[in-house]
Amino acid sequence: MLLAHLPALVIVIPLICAPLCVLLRGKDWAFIVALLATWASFACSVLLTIQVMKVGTISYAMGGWAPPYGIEIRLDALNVFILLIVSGIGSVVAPYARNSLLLEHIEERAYMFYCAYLLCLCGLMGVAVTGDAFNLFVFLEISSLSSYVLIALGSDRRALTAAYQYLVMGTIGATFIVIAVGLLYQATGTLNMADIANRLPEAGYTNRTVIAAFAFMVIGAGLKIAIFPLHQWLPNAYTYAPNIVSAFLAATATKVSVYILLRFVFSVFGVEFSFVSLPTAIPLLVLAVLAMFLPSIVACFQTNVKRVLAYSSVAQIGYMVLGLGFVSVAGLTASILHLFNHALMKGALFLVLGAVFYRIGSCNIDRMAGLAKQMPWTMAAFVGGGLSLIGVPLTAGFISKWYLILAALEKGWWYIVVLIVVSSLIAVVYVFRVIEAAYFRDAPDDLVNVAEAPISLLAPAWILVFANFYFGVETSISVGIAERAAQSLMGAG
Amino acid sequence: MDTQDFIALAMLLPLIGTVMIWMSGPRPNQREVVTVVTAILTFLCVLQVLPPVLAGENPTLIIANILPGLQFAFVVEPLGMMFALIASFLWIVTSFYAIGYMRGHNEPNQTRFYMCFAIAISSAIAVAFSGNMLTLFIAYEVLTLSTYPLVTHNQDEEAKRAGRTYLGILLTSSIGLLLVAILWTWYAAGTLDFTKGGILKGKIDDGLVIVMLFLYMYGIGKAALMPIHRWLPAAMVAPTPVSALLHAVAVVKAGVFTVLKVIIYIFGADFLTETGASVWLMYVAGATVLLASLVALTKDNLKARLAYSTVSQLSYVVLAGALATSFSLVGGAMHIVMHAFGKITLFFCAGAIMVASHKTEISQMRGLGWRMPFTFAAFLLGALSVIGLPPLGGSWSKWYIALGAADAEQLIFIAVLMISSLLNVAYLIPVFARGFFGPRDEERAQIADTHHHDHDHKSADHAAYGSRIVEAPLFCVVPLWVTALGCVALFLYADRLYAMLEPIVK
Amino acid sequence: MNGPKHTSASSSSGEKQSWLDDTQNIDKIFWGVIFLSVILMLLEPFYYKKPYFSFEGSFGFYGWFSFLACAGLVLVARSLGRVFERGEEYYDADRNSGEDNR
Amino acid sequence: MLWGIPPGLLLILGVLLVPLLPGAWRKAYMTILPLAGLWALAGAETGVFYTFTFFTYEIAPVRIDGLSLVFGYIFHIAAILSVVFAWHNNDTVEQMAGLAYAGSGIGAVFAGDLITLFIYWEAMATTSVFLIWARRSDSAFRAGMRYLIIQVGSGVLLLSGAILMAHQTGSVAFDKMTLGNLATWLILIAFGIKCAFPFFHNWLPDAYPEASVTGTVFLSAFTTKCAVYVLARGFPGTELLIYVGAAMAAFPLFYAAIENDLRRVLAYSLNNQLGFMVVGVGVGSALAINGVAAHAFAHILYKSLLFMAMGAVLYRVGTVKASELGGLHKSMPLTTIFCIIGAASISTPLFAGFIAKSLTLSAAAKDGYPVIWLILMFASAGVFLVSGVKIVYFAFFANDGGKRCKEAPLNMQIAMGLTAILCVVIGVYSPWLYSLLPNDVAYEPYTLSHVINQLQTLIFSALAFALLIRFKFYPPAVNSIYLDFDITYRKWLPVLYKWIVSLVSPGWKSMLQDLRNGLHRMVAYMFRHHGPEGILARTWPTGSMALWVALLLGGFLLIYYS
Repeated sequence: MLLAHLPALVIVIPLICAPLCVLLRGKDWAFIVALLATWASFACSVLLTIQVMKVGTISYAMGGWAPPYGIEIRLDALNVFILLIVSGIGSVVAPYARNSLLLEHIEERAYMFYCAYLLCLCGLMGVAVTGDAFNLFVFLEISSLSSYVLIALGSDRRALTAAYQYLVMGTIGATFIVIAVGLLYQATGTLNMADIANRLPEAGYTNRTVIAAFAFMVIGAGLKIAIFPLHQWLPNAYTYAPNIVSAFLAATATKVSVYILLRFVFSVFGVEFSFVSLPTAIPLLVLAVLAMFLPSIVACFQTNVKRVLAYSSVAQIGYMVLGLGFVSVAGLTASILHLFNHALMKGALFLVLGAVFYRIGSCNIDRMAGLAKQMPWTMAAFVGGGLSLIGVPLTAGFISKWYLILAALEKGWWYIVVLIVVSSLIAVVYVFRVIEAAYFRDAPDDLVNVAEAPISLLAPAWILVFANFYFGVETSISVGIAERAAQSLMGAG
Repeated sequence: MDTQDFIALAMLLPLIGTVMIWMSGPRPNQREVVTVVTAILTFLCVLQVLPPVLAGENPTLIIANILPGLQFAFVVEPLGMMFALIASFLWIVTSFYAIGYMRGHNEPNQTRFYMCFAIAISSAIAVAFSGNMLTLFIAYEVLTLSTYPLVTHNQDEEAKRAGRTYLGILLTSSIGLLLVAILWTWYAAGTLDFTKGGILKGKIDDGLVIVMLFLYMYGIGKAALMPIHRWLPAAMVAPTPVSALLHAVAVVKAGVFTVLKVIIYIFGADFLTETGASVWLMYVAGATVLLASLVALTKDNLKARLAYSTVSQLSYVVLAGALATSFSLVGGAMHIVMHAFGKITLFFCAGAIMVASHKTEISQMRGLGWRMPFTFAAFLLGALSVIGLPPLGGSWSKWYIALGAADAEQLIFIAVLMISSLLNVAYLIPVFARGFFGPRDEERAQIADTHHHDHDHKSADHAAYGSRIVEAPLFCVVPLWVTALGCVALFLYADRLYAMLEPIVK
Repeated sequence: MNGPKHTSASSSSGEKQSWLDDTQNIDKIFWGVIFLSVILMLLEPFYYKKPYFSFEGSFGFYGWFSFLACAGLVLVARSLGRVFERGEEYYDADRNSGEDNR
Repeated sequence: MLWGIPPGLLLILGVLLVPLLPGAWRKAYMTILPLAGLWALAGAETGVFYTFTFFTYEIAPVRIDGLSLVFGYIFHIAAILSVVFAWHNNDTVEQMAGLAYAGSGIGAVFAGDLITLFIYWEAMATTSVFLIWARRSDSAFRAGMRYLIIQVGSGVLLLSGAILMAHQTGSVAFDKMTLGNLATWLILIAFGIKCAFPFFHNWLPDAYPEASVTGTVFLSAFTTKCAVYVLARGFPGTELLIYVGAAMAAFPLFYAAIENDLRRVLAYSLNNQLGFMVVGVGVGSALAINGVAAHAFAHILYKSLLFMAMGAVLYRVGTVKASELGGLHKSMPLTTIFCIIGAASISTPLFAGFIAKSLTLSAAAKDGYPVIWLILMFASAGVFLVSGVKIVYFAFFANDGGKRCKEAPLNMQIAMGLTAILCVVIGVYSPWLYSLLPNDVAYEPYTLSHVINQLQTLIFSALAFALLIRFKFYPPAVNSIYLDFDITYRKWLPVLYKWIVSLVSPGWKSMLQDLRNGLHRMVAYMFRHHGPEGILARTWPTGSMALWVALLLGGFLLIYYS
C-alpha cells in the first residue's frame, strides 16, 4: 500500500537519491536521477494535496511509533501547499540544471550539485511535512547546509564570501530556532508541535521561558526569512549563487522559513499568545512596511538585475509578513497566497536571468540593453514575470495583492492600502528599468549577434511564466488551499 | 458562429494580426496588407455584434473565473458597442493612413509599430466590451503598455522622456488610485459587474462617495483631467497615426468611456445626483475645458495645440458624466464619437502636412493651403466639428450635454461649453485661415510689389499658389476625407446614434 | 470749398477740365443750396401739415431741426474725435509680426 | 420650390458645383442659381414644408409666410446683384463663400424652428468670414477672426437659448417670444449681436471695411437684415427694442461723421439704419412691421449700391480712405452717378428709402414716442449727411487727390446700374413694394407735406454740410482710427490677459521647477542611502549583521517583558 506511505516517501525519495547521485558520478546519470527524484516527490506532493483536500489533516507516524512519542508527519492544507511549492519549483528547475550548469564551469562536479540539490529539496520538504519541532530544526539544517554548498558553487569568487555569510547568519538563525525549541521543551516537556500547542496554555501565557522561546523563534525564523533588517545575507547569496540555485532558493527557501514562522506563531504558540497577550503584530507590521519600501528603492538603483530581484524578494517578503501581521483569515490568506505566487514569479524571473547569463555572461542592466531583439522569447518571459511581480491583473501577483488589500480594507487600515499601492509602484520602476533597457535601447556593440536561449532553459522559465498567468486567472486551487490553510491557522477550520 | 464567438474574435483577430505582422516583418507590402485585412475583418466582427445589441440584448462572453464572483468577462452593451465600433472602424482608416505616413516619413521600426498598434486596438475593443470593472482595468492597462512603445517610437531622448511621463502618469494613476477604487468597490459592494443603476448605492457612506469618485476620476488618467493631463501632450512625440487613432480616439476615449461606464454602471447616475458627490467634478471638468483651451491658444506646434484641444474636449465627456442626467450621459457618449471623428481628421491633416511639407509649427503654414487644398479643407470640416458647429456632428453632442446641464440646473456649464466653443474657434480656425489666406512668407515680398497696383492681382496670386499643388500621398488624403465626411454624416444621422445609446440611461 | 484751387494747379494740363474745377462753379453750388433752403422755408405756409406732435407743427421744423441736428452731430463728433483719435497702427502696435495667430 | 430643394439650401448645395465649372460657365451658373431660386420663390405657396422629427424635436425647415417672403425676395435679389458685381472675380473660394452665405441667409429667413435657424445662423457666420479673409491681408485675417468669434458667439448664445427652450418646453418652435426667462433673453442677445446692438456692434465696422471688394457687398445684405427678420419674427412689440434701436440709430453717426475709411463710414451708417428697423420691431404694430420689412428691403438695395460704389473705388484706386481720395468724378463718372443715386435712395423722395423709412417713422409717431421720434429724425438727417453727402463728397469731389484711374469694370457698372434702377423704380412706384409687405396697411408716402418736409430735412442737412465745409468746421480727413467699444477686447482684454499671465506664469513655472527640483533632490537623497554604495545596499560585515540580529532580539524581548 504505497499510497499510505506517501507522506514519508515524499522526503525519502530525494534523501535516498542524493547519495545515489554521488555514487553514479556521471553527470548525465546524476541528472537523470535528480530529475526523476524531484518529479517523483512532486507527484507525491500532488497526490498528498488531493488527499488532504479531500479528507483533511493527515497524520503519519514515522516507523509506526505513534505520536507524541514517535516522529509524526503531519499534513494539513498549509503543509501540502508548501510541499507543493517546493517540489513543484524543484521539478521545474531541475531540467534547467543541465544547461545552466554547463556554463558555470562546474560540470565536473555536477554530481555534487545534484546531490546537494536533492538534499536541499529533501530538507525543505522535511521542514514542511514534519510535525515535530526538533525534527523541523534537523531538516532545516539539512536544507541550509546544502544550500550553502549550492551557493558556494557560484562561478563568481564572491560566491564564497556570500555563502560564508549566509552560513554564519543561517546558523545563527537555526541556533535561535533550536534554542526556542529547547525552551519550549523545557516548558512543556514535548517536542511534538501539536502537543506543545496543547500544553502551552497550561504553562501560562506569562511564562518567561515561553516568551523567550517565542522571541527566539520569531527572530530565528525572521533571519531565515530575511525580514528587514535581517536580510543582509540575502542579496549577495542570491546574486552570486549559480542562477539555477538563485531561482530555486528564492522560490523555496524563504517560503519554507515563512512556513516555520506561521506554524509556530499561529499553530504552536497560538494567536491568543502570540498576538493577544504579546504585542507582536505592531513590530511585525512596522518591519513589513519598511521591507516593502527600503529594499524596493534599493532595487531601483541596482545595476545587476539579479541583485534587483534579490532586493525585490526582500520587499516581497514584506508583503507576506504584512499579511501575517493582520492576524486575520484574510490577511493570512493573502500571505500564504503570496508565498505561492511569489515563488512562481521569482522562480520565473531568476530562470530567465539564467538564460540571459547563459548567452551574454552577465546580468548587468547595461549589458542587457537591446536584448529583446536577439532573445525575444527570453525577454518576453521576463516581461511576463515582471508584470506578475508588479501585480498586474491576470497575473498571480495581482491576486495576492488583491487579497492583501482586501485584508487591509477589512481592518479599515486604508493607509496600509496606500502603502501597498505605493510600493507596487516602486516595483513598476525597477521592473520597467529592465524592460526599457531590453526593448528600447540599442545593444552594446559586442552583443549584437546573440542567439536565443536554448529550449531547455526557456521551457522551464516559460512554464513558470505560464503558471503566473494561469494562477492569475484560475485561482480556485491556489486561493482555495490558501484560504483553508489560513482558516486552520486561525483556528477556525 | 454566434455572437459570443464574434466578441472573442473581435479581440483575438488583432492579436493574430500582430503575430502575422511580426512574421511578415521583412516584407513591408505583405505586412501592411495583413494590417489592413486584419483591421477590416476586425471591424466586420464588431459589426456582427451590433444587431443583437440593437435588439436590446447584452451578449456575454465569460473567459474565466478569476475570483469567486469575479469573472474575466465581456458583456456588450450599447455604450461599449459604440466605442468598439468607432475604434475598429477608425483603425481601418488609420491603417491606410499609416501606410502613407510611415512610408512618406521613412520611419524605422515599422513592424513594431504595426504590431503594437494592433495590440492597442485589441485592448481598446476589450475595454469597450468589458463586463466588469476588473476586466476593464486589465484591458485598460494593456492599452497603456502597448502604446508605450508607440510613444517612444523615435527612441531619442525626447521620446524617452515623453515615454516616462506617459507611463509614469498613466500607471501611477491607474494602479495608485483606480485599482484602489476598484478594490474598495469590490469590498463594499461584493461585485464589480457593470449593472444598470449602479452597484454602490447604499453600500458606502454618502460622505465617502466623493472620495470614491475622486479615486475613480483621477485613477482614470486617460481621461486627462487637469492636473494629470501632462501625459497627453507628451505623447505627441509619437508618429502622427498614433496621435490620431490612439491619442485622439482609442486611448483617450478609453479613458472617458471608462468614466461614463463608472458613472452609469458603478455609481449609478441617480446615486450621484442624490448625494451631490459629483459637483466638484463638474467644476474640475469645466475648468479643464477652459484652461486646456487657453493653453492650446499659446501653442504654435500644431500637434501640441491639438493635444491640448483633446484635453479640453475629453473634459466635455467627464463633465457630461458629472452632470449625470440622462441627456448629458447620452450626450457625453455621443461626444466620444463626434470628437473621435473630428479630432482624428485634424491629426490626419497635421500628419499630412508634416509628410508633404515637413512643417510642424502653425506659424510656418502660411499659404500652405493653396498647396494642400484638400488637406486644409478637410481640416476645416474637422475643426468645425470639434468647435460644435453645424452641419457637423460635434454640434449634437454639445446640444445634449448642454441640455443635460439644463436638466441638472447647472446653467453655468452651458456657459462653459459655449465659451469653450469660442476658444476652439480661436485656436483651430487660424490654422486653416492662415493656410489659405495669409501669404506665404517667401512670396510676401513679391506680393507686396503687385498688391494694390496690379488690377488683376487676385488671379495672379491664385496662379502663384494654385499651380503648385503638393499634396500628401493619396494614402493620407483619402483617409482624412473619409473621416471628415464622417463628421458630416454624423450630423445627419445623429438621431440613430442617439437611439442606439438611449438604452444606457433607460 | 478749397479743394479745386489746389488741384487745378497740380493736375496735368492735358486732362479735360471738369466743370467743378472752377472755383466759381463751386460757389454757385453753395449758393444754390442756400437758395433751395430758403425756397423750402418759404413753402411752409402753403401746405397742410398734420403733425403727430405739437413741436412738429412749429414753423419749418424739419428744416431747422435737421440743420441743428447735422451741425450738432458734426461738431460733437469733431470734439469726440479729438478724444478718441488714435494712429492707424494703434491696435497693431504691440504685435510682432508673424508669430501670433489671432 | 425648385426640384423640391428648400430655398437657401438650393444655393448652398448649388455651390458644390461651382469649382467644377470653367470660367464663363461658372459665372453664368452663379447668376442663374439665385435667379432660379427667386423664380421658384415667386411661385411658392405659404405654409410650412418638409417637416420631420429629429431626435424628439419637430423640425420645420421651411416656413413661408408674408414676413419671410419679403426677406426671401430681397435676399435673392441681393444675391443676384452681388454675383453680377463679382463677375470679374475668379477667386473660387470667394465665389463659393458668397453664394453659400447668401443661401444660408435665405435659409435662416425661412427657418421654422430654432434648430434649423441655428444651423443657418452658424452657416452664415462660417461662410461669410471667407469674404473677409478673401482680402488676404494680415489685418483682414485678424478682423475675420474677431468677426468669426463674435458671430459664432451669437450662434452659441442662440444655441444655449434653444437648449433652455427645449429644456423648458420640449419644443424648439420659432415663434413670437416674450422676454422673462433666461432662454428668451439669450436668444434676444444672440439676435442682438448679429443685429449689432450697441456694445455688440463692433464686429460690423471692424470687419466690413476689411472684407474684399466684392465680399463687403455680400456682407452688407444678409447678416444684419437676417437678424432684423428674426427680431421681427421673435420679438415684435418688445418695448426694450425701441430704446435699443433709438440708441443704435443715433450713436454710430458720430463715428460715421469722423471716420476716414469710407467703407467704415458706410458700416456705421448701416448700423444706424438697423436702429430704425429695431425701433420698428420694438413698436411692433402692423404698420411698424411693414416698415421694418420695407426698410430692410430698400436698405439692402441702397446700401449695396453704396458699398458697390466704394468697392469699385477700392478696386480701381486701392484705397477708400477719405484722406487719400477726391476728384474721382472725373475718372469714374458713372460710378459717381450711381453713388449719388445710392445716397439719394437713403431718403429722398422718388427713391426707395423714402417710401420705406417713413413707414417706421410714422409708426413710432403713431404709437406716441416723441423722444424716440426726435431721435429718429435726428438720425435720419444725420445719416443723409454722413452716408450720403459725406461719401459722395469725399470720394468723388472734394480735394482732388490727383488719383486717376479707369472707370469701374463693366460688370460692376451693370450691377450698380441694376441696383440704381431698382432703387428708383421702387421709390417711384411705391405700391409694388407695399404689396409685398406682410401686413395690409394703407399708407401713402407721397403726400405734399411729407415730400416737402423730407426735402427740407435733406436740403438743410446739405446746407449744414456746405456751411461746415466752407467755414472749415468739418473735421478734416486724416489717417487715423477712432476708438470704439472694441477697445475692450482688442486692447484691454489682451492686456489684462497678459497681465494675469505675467502674474501667474512665474509662480506656476517656479512651482513646476520646485517640484522637479524636489523630485531630483528626493531621488538624490534616496540614491545616497539606497544607491549601490548607500548604507542600505552595501554588503555589511557579518559582525554587524549579527549585531542587528541581537538588537532585534533584544528589542522584541524588551517589548515582551515590559
